[in-house]
Order: sequence, then C-alpha cells, then structure tokens
Amino acid sequence: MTNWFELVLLALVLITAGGAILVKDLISAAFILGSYSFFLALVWAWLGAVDLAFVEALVGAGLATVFFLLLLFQTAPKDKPIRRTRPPLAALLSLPPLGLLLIYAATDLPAFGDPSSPASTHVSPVYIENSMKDTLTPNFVTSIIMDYRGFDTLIETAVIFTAGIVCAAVLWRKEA
Amino acid sequence: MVELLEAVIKRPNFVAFVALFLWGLYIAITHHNLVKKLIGLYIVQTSVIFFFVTFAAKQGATVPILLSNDGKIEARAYTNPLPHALTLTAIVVQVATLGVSVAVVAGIYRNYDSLDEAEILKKLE
Amino acid sequence: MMKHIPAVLFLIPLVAAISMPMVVLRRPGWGRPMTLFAACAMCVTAVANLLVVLNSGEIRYLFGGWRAPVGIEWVADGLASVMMIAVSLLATVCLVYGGSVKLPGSARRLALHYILILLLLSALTGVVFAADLFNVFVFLEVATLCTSGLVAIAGGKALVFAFRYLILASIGATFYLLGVSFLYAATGTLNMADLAQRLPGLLGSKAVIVGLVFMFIGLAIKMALMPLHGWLPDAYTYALDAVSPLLSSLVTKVALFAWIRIMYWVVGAGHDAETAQALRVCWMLGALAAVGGAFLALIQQDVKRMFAYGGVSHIGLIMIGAGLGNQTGLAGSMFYLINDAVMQATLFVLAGVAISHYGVRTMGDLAVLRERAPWMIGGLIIVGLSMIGIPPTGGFFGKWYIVLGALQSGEYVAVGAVIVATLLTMAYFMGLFVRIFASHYGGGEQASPVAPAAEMPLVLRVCVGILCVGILSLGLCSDRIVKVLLDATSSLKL
Amino acid sequence: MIGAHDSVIVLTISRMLIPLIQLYAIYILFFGQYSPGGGFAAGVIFGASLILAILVFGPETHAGAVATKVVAGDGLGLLVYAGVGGLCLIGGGEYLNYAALELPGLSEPARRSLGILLTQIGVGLDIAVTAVSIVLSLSFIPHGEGSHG
Repeated sequence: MTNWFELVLLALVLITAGGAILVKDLISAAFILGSYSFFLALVWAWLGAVDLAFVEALVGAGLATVFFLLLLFQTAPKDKPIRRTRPPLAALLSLPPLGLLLIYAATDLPAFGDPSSPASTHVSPVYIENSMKDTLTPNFVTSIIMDYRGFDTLIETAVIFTAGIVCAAVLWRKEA
Repeated sequence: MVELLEAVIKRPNFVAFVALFLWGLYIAITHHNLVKKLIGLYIVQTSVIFFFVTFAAKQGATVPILLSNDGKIEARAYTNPLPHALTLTAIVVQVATLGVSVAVVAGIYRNYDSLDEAEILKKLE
Repeated sequence: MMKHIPAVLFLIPLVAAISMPMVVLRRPGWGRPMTLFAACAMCVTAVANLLVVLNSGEIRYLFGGWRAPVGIEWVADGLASVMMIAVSLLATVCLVYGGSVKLPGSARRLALHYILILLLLSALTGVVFAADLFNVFVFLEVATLCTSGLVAIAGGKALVFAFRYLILASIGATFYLLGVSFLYAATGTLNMADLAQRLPGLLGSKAVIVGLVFMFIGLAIKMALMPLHGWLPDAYTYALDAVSPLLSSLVTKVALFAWIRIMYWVVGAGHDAETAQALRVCWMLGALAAVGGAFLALIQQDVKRMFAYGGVSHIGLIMIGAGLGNQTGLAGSMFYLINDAVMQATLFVLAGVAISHYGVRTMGDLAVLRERAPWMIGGLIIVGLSMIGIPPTGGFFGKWYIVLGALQSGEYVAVGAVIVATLLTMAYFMGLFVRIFASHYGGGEQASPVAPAAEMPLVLRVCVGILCVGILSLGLCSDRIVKVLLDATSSLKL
Repeated sequence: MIGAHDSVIVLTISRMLIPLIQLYAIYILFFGQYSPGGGFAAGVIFGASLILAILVFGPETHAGAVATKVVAGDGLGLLVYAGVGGLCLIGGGEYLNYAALELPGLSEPARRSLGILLTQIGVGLDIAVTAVSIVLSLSFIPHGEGSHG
C-alpha cells in the first residue's frame, strides 16, 4: 500500500516541520513553514483531497506566510536570539501519555484506505450518489460545504469575519 | 505489543501525524518565543487535519469529482468527500486563529518590545 | 413558523453583528443601541422558544432542509431552551452594565467591541443548540476568537493573557477536533442522535475511548476544569470591567454544557458499567476542581482574581453533579450551571463597580466600602449567600440536588467534596466581609485612593438589583425550573 | 511600510499580473462546482491580488484610514451569505434551504445550484475583504514608530 514517494513526501513534511521549529532566524522559519504547508498540500493531493490541497497551498503556504512576514517585518530588527532554557517538567510528563494514547488507539482504527470502513460506508455515499441529482454539482466537496453542510460554512465565514474584527480591535491602539 | 508495533508500522501516515502532533504541542506549550509558539500551534492544527484526511482515502478510488453522469454512480469509485469538506472548514478556521494571534503578538510587541515570553512576564511585574 | 425560532434566535445577533461595521461607518453612535436592541430581541425570542418547546415538545431544526445525518441538525429541547434564556438575559444585563463603566477609546473601537459581543452571543447560541459534533467545534472557535478579542481589547497586560488563552483554547479546539475525527473514523457520522444509535456496540473500541478522552481534554481546557484552568484567572482579571461579567458567566459554562450533551446524549452515559467508569473519572476531576479552586480563591489578594477562582471551583461542582449518572444529579448540575452563570455575572459586576467606582482592587482596600456602599454590600451579601448555599438563594437548591444525586448513587466522596468546597467558599467570603466590616483593617487612617464617591449611579444599582433578584428568584422558583430540567432529561431514562 | 513602490519593473509587471490573478480568481469561483476550488480559494486569490496592489501601488492616504474603511466591508460577503439563507426562510423553507428560493422557471436542483453559486460569491467576497483588512491592520503602525509612505 505504501509506496516510496509517499514516504518521501512524509519525510519532507517532517523535515520542514522540524526546520520551522528548530531554525533560530524567525523569518527563515516562516518561509520553511510555508514549504511545510506546500508539502502537506502535496500529500493531500496524493490522498485524493484536491480541494483541500488547493486551499492549503493558498491559505497555508500563502496567507499564513504573509501574516508571519508582516508580523516579523515589524519586530525582526529588534529580535533577540532565542534562548534555550529547561522546559517545565509538567509539559514533558504530559506528552508521552498523549503519544501512547494515540498509538494505543491505532490498533482499533480502520485500516488505511479500507473501502468498507464505517467512514466510507455510513453517511458519505449519500453525498456521492445524490450530489448531481440534488444540486447539479459534480464536485462533491463543493456541494457538501455549500449545501448539505452549508450552515457550517456560514459559521466558518463568520469566523473569518470575527478574525478581521479582532485584528482591527487589537491593533488600532492609536487611531489615525 | 507486537500487534501494536505492527499496527503502527503499517500506517506511516499515522506515525507522521503522531510525531508532528507531539512535537508541535511541545513547542506550542513550552517555547519561549511567541512566534515559535504560533508555529508549533500551526503544526499541531495541520497534523490533526492531516490525520482526519487520511480516513477519507479508499483503495482504488479517485478524487471526489463526478467523472460522468451516465449510469449508476458507484460510491466506491470516489474518495470519501465528507472529511475533505470538514477539514476545509477547519483549515480556514485555523488561518483565522493564526491571523488573530499574529495581531495579538504584534500588539504585545508594541507594548513590551519583546517576543520572549519570560522577558514579557518579567516586564509585567 | 414556530419551528424556525432556534434559527431566528441565532440570526438576531449574527445579522446585527455583520451589519454593524457598515452602519457605524456612517453613524458611529449606533453601536450600543443596536447591540442592546439585539440582546432584548434575543430575550423575547428565547422566552418564546421555551414556551413553544414546553407546549409542543422539542424542536428539531434541519438546516438546508436535509435529513439529519446528511445535513446539520439543531435540537431545541427544554435544557437548551432554559440555557438560552439564561444566556440572553445575562447578556442583556451585562450590556446595560457595560455601558456605564470604562470602555475602550473611540467610538469605532467601541463598535468593534460590540460586534465581538454580538458574535459571541450567536456562537454561544450555536453551541447550546447544535446537535452535530463538528458544528459544535466551529461555534466553539467563534466563541474562542471573540473571547480573546474581548480580553485583548483592554490592551497592555491583557494582551499577554489573551495570547495565552488563544494558544490554550486553540490547542483545546484541536484536541476536540482530533476526538471528533476518531469518532468519525469509528462510526462514520457526526450527528449526535445518529452517533447515539451507533455507539453502544462500539464503546469497547479503543478508537472511540481515545476519541472521547481527547474531546474531554479539549472541552476541559475551554471550561477551565481544575488542572487546565491556567488561562482563566489572569484573562478575566485583566479583561475590561465591562466585559468580564459576560465572559465569566457564559463562556466556560457553555463548553461544560457541550460536554454534558456529549456525555449523556451521545455516549449514553449511566446505562452500563463501561460508561460508569468514565463518569466516575468526571466527578472525581470535578471534586478536585471544586476543592482546589475554592482553596486557591481563599489565598488570593486581588478581589477579581478571587472571584475568578470561585468560578473555577463552581465548574468543578457542576462537573460533580454531571458525573453522577442519575437524573437528580444531572438536573441539579444543570440548575447549578444556570445559577453559577448568574452568580459569576453578579460577582464580576460588583468587582467592576468596586474598581471603577470605589477604586477597590485588592482585599486590603475593601474597608473603603464600609460606610459608603450599601447597594454594593447588599449585593455582595446576597451573592455570597448564594455562593455558599444558604436556603433562600438559588445556590442552595443547586447544591441540594447535586448532593441528593450523589447520595442516590452512593458516592459519599462526592458529598464530602461538595461540603468541603462549601466550607472553603464560606471561608473566603467570611474573609471578604471581615475585611469590609472589621474596624482594625485600614479604617479611618487610610485615605481612599479615589475621591469619595457617594453611591453608584442608578444604572448600576438597577443592574445589581436585577441580578440579586435573579439569584433570589432562582431560589424561590427552583422547583419549577428543576421540574423543567427533569422533564428535559427524562428521555435519557437514567 | 505600505507605500507606492518606485521600481518601474515591479510596477509594470504588477499592472499586468493583477488583472490576470483576478481573472483566475473569478474562474476558480465560477468553476468551483465543477473542479477543485470554490469560494475559499477564489477569495484568497482575489485577496492576494488586492494585497499585491496595495503593496505595489500603495494607498494614497494613511494606512489606518484605509483600514477603518475596509473593515466596514468585512461583513459584506457574510451578509450576502446570510441574506441568501434569509431568502430561503422567506420562501418557506428552512434556513439555507436553497430549494425554497422563489425563482420561477427553475427546477429544485437548479435552484440549489444557484444557491451554491450565490453563497460561494458571498464566501469569496468575505475572505477577500477580510484578508485585505487583516493585512492592513497588521501593517498599520501607530505614528511615531516605523517608516511610513
């Protein structure tokens, strides 16, 4: 099932994530994070999630990087080297149980790509079979986000709106 | 135990997810630099989305866009579109969170002239 | 037409919020009237909603007209409707109060702050009504962003704590999403009713258990359950006085409400041995939070911070009731949840008045209040009685039903935790009153930091009055409210 | 930080590029029902073109003044979306039930298809405007700090 370029892509994702975390220059880290998003988008395209890959490439590699850069342009000149101090013990102790919990669950998850898993057989076939008939929309993802679960998308648009308002509220300290 | 190891090794996606999730979480909670915290948070969020998307995959299925409208539509021939739709929403939510937190960090920097959490906390007192 | 009421209840604040930026561009002064109008309209609609639900049974609203597991469903049952009345009434009182204390800068920033409050209200409505796990996630995110925005708008120190809240709450949301994805992988559905049908055979599955654990951790961060409460006291202490009552009374409670929904309506807790273990963990964590929060409140010097820890303690008390697995405990904890929302609002309104009007921030300053603030002290006494749980107030009946529920299922440790938390609550309120009344604290030799203010303005007195009447009437009408809650939970067959 | 760029090459290329990007965004928006893309992607692309325009040509006035105006448009897209839902309510259906849109001569699936298109325009508009407003808010430095113009 796993073929070699999937492994290469996963390795690239892990390497870029590590790079974004470890690199001390924050502007470089922001760029590496952009490439992380881009490789993630490739993985998703490989998994068949084309809409998702499209949006991740735009939003993750594009918009998120722009946000980081705008922030760092204001702050970078006075940036100090990142200090390494000992992390708090509580955080170190709580992470391994979480990891073990996740791996513990892995044994009961449906096999990767299993066409008879509950996720593939319970609700989702309804969308695939009826999308064209109900909404004249061949792209199932579009018909789900805009019609079958359109309400979620309304709220999500409201999230974007909220973000715009909060940014303005936080940053307009002294008005022009 | 052997079963556990086997279940893990058979799922390279899952291993990648666990690694990204834990590493990102660790950075988001413990790192001193606020921008690095955001990077960690971003990695945690994307890793969960990645995990969610892997459930959508079906062996031998194609992208969730209808190929032709004649004849019966076979659900097995297309990837499960529901996780894609949900995670699409989650990505946009995540970038909105990122926008807000970047704004808050910019505000903090204007007030305290630092991106280092320990230093900011010292200045607070 | 009646079936649309839940959607209308959600749309009122949303439409007001999204049209406000355009309105205030031309008429900067309209922000406040619009917000107040929307909140009042919500109150009326919420009451109408409860009446409809009581008369003709629960409303199941299908967005987009799609049947339940395919589309998104909202359920307005007795529980959600009672909760919505509490949310909308409290929001209205907090808005009236908020207009008369210090607010951020210019008219435009003020308008932004009102937009965020309206969005927060629509998000809370959504979390209360949603019957779809993913829908709950999206609404919780809106609530998170609005809360952090409302904290951050104060500037200065508040920014740092808003950032901390944002990081923690986003991690919480991510955990919740991870839990949802596990449940989705195991069952293939997101609708709560559909999940409830498919889960019973799957409760032994590790994926489901781990998914629920992650959902619980995620929501526990948002509801500030004891070991994960770190963001709450600082955020509420440094938030604007005008918004901290709103945040403290509603945001954490709604996350707790979402967990109760998931625990009882999705997992079907209380029916078998597997879920009994999970419930046990819930009430134990609740007991820890109840005692620990009250203890931390006892050692605080800052008044606002002390009240914030009181809130942490009460989240634990509600969790105890919610983890008992019987109807009395559940109805009691829901009743206590509403009580606690009112009490927290009252406490933070009083704290805000104390800061803005009398210049009292720490326990040492409290003596200033002794002779000049009869309304303030009256309010403190009533809310204190309710926090401790003395009979005529609502707090007593909430605790009473929780203890009854604990005795019913034979959990004597839970009873003990409630009693210890009550004693500690009594201790810190006694400390508060001792500081106000005892003569050797400060007294005459210490000049008050602000010019002596005679009495708080009429608006504030009205707000404090309404909230105190609310606390008392919750106590006096407790039998009716609890009956509604018992009816709403009777379908669970606990 | 925001101001007109002075390089001729940058100005000329942007002048050619920006309409192309916007055209692509509109293509993505209208073909979202048939191919990958849709409201989100179109909104981000359109927003990117506007951000490019602001970065290259620069707003004539102070960034803060522009930001106040742009934030007012934040809700516009959402209003389109919520408005379509409201029309469905008026038409007698549930909220966002596009089949209840009162349009004579259209079959039910066609109404739903139209509803999807309209709401996608709403989403795209909202994301584009909000992306610009966030970028403006972020690059708006209070006077006294940083360079301007």
